[in-house]
Amino acid sequence: MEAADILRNLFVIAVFPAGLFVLVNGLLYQWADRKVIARLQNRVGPRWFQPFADSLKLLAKEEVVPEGTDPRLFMGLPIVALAGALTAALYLPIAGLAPAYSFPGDLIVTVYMLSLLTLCTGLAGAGTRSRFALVGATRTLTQLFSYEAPFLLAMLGPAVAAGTWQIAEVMDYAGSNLLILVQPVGFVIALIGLMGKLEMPPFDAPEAETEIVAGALTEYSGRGLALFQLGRSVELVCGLTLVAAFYLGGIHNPLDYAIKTVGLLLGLAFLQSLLARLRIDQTVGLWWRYGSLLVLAQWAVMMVTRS
Amino acid sequence: MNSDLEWALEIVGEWALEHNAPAADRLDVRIKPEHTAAAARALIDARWGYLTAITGLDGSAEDGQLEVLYHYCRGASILTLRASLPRDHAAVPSVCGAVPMATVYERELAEMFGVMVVGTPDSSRLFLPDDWPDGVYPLRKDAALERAAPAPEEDQ
Amino acid sequence: MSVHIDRLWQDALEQVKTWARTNSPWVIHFNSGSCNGCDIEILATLTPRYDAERFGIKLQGSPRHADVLICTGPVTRQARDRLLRVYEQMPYPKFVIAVGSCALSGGAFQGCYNVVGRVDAVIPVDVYVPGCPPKPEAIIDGIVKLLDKLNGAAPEEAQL
Amino acid sequence: MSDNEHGGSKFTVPIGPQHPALKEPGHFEFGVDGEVVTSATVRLGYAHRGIEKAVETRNWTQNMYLLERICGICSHIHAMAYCLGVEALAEVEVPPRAQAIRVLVAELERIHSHLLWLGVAAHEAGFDTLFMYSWRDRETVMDMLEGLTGNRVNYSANLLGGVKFDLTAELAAEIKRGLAFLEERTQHYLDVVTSDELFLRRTRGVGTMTNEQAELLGVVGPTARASGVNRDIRVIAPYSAYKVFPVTPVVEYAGDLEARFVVRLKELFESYRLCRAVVDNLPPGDITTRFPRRIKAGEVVSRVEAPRGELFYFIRSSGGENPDRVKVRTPTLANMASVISLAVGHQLADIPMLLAGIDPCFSCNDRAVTISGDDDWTWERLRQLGIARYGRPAW
Repeated sequence: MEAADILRNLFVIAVFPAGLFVLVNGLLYQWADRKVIARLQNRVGPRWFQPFADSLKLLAKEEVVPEGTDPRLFMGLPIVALAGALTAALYLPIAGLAPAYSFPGDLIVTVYMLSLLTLCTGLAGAGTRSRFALVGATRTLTQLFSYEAPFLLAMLGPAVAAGTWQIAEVMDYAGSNLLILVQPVGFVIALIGLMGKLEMPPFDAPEAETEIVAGALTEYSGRGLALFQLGRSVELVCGLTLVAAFYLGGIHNPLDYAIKTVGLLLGLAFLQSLLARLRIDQTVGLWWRYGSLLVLAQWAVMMVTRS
Repeated sequence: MNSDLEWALEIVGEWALEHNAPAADRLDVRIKPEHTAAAARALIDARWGYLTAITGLDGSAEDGQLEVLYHYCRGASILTLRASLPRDHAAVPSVCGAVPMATVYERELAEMFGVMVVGTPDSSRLFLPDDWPDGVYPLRKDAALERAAPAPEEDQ
Repeated sequence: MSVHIDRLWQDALEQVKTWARTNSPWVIHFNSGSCNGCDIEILATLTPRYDAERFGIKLQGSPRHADVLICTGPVTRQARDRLLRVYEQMPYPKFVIAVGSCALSGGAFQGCYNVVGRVDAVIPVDVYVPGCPPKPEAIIDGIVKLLDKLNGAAPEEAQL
Repeated sequence: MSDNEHGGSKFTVPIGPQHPALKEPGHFEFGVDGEVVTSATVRLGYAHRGIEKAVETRNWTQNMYLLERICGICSHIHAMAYCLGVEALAEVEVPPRAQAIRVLVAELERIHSHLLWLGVAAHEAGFDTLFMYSWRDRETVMDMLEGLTGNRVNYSANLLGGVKFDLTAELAAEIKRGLAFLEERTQHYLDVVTSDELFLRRTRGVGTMTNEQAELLGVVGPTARASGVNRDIRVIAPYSAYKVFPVTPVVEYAGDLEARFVVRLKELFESYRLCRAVVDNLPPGDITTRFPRRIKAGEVVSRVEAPRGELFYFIRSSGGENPDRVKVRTPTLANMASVISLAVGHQLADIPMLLAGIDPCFSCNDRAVTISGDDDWTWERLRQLGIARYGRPAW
């Protein structure tokens, strides 16, 4: 490994596609999301640098470790959560360039990395002694198990159609034939699964502000909270890129990347402001009763047509 | 006295010591404290309106006795059952048998006027804070409020 | 020479921190026995006509997430220790805004037996917003004045 | 009925954060004997300011300012009830124009309170867009109130013997324009509340109270009218100018949370009609009259219809400058007391639905709870018990 290689890897990981760029991009997308929802609710909405100010302020705040929780775990979980989200970005065509690293089977690794954040939030909630956090944690994990299966199946649909587990190859296949038309149900399930993963309304029961204060992250403040929120905004970017790459005919250049991901983001924002919050039992019911069946039907159709 | 109030007078007639009508749609009936529960049961069984409030009065009677007023309403007419109680160990039977919701009014009566409500399902505090000294009943005219003054303001 | 650069670096960091704090004041609202006239005006600041989110003001559920505690009401005895607990749970740096004449001086409930009377008798207060209830514009003006104070700007004398 | 100290294990549901519609944050405590709820109590006191004691140390006019601040959302109706009582005691005849303006401000306050409740209830169910929209429209009625009385909340339009402000011509025009806009928006909300599938999931068939229960338990206001009990003081015992401007009652019969939404929205239409009627034919004459400093001895009961239900005032004067006793029974206390006593005898599994159904501002008690005693209940486990017990299809 010559010095140049190491430098390139460092640059790729730390700055361009996967590191700083994804963070900044995530915060910008978070601002766009909040601004569109606010405009739909007839409000002015935050300024463009609001998420930056929020994160910086949280990083500068005092970190309070409640007694009765293991400090190492309390501090470690946010870091693992953000790291998981950032690693997922490595395998995705961020900013329209080819994925930084690509190996057969990286799709499975990416989807697992994306769900690492939710797992850490659940553990963080269970770790702290506040009972609101406890309820928030159980809800987060319940919701994780409900949307994970259909979301995974929806993602694997195009991979099976392309006959490979490598994101880059699936994207090439998706480039030639528009999968949104071939597998429309898969696209809808993937999009809604993304909303479940990011706990956007109507699936924000785990952090229902009027019901359980702040859900699993009630006890977190300062740096821990900032890392969790950064992780979530990075996950927003990764999720959008993944769904856009598979279902909207692949991402080949930065302009393509920008148009497709922002388009999906507007769709999500519109859905968020339209729908009321579902109770946790209704969310689980929705996913297991309709989500999985639709996706399996989609797969059946695909199997029949492919052979 | 409209028809509703006359009907009401028939219902509580057997316990009524005296009655007068201070206004067109109001009827005051004086009863003994022990009969409040029976009167409530009779009114509710006859489906004569509903219990709308229980008021405690201090300093209304000349002989310094406490007074407890049960207000029942049916349409525009208001029936008030008045019972006067000795000051030091005032006790009155609970009406919660007939009107389950009255526990809240009786708890307020008990903590504000020191009237012991016999048989009420819950006699814990409703409005006053947990650290309120026992025996101080704020709405009595002679309440020793300085004993229960809020904690002195310490400078932070 | 290194000391000079060191200080330069400190100042820059300090400036960034102050910029971040003044641009995203997260708020938690606590009612210590108010008649909730002030509370509905505080909620009104979030609605479309006043929209506090323009200044980055977000209403938070948990004291751990908040920087600014907006306190209303004349602090009844029962609510007194809860107010202290919420204040202590908030991470440093934290600020308190007393909204409504009840929070400032007990308002119409002065002399009542169950009322402490002033918020600053229980916790230190940074900004007072008088009014019964103050209009949403006045509440937002209070938060903006708090931010100016954070920026170190001297509060201009009230024009008589 | 086992006493909850030593009988079944006690089960505490803490409520908070402070909710604007919930006048006093409180604790609900349920005594549980196995599965059946044996006793249900509520603990208030977080906002107890000792008003009824303070009233005895202030003279008749000063009490106006105190009693207006019992509740920020219905401050005018408290002052109006107090004024009607004291004026009846002093046998002072209030000029008809003042009575009409009082009714106008009371109806404007009812519109403002119902729109506020609609927004807060939607916020409870996580429907933030409806919260933002209804509070944006509420600003229209706040502008009217500010134009007429000079203040958005605690407008203190009342005076012993009349009203402080008069209605000018252009203000009347502005009110009518605002009412037209609000009427169209309310029709839209009525459609949303009765048709939006997600919202119906949270309201239809939840917390049903039968007509019989509502009748017996003394539930007041829209909560009672949603169960078919026509208990509206403006209709059954018209006071002040309601004799001149009669009110048609709004009654629903389903008795569940959706019916309560519908009753409050339909009442809005009734309030718009009343406001237009008052503004159109406002009787001429002056707006206040002389009022004595001392009130002769006597007792009076004053009942008015607050936005949340029947408000009961008992005022006793012993001939001095200060009242001897002012008893206030607010509608929230009656509604809460009656429905809490409804909980006794229910299954533990019913509690989440029952508390959620009382009034959306109580449904924010979706908190974790702890049972002292053998095992540790969380709100989530309690909710699952409810669902498992009734096996309702979740979606």
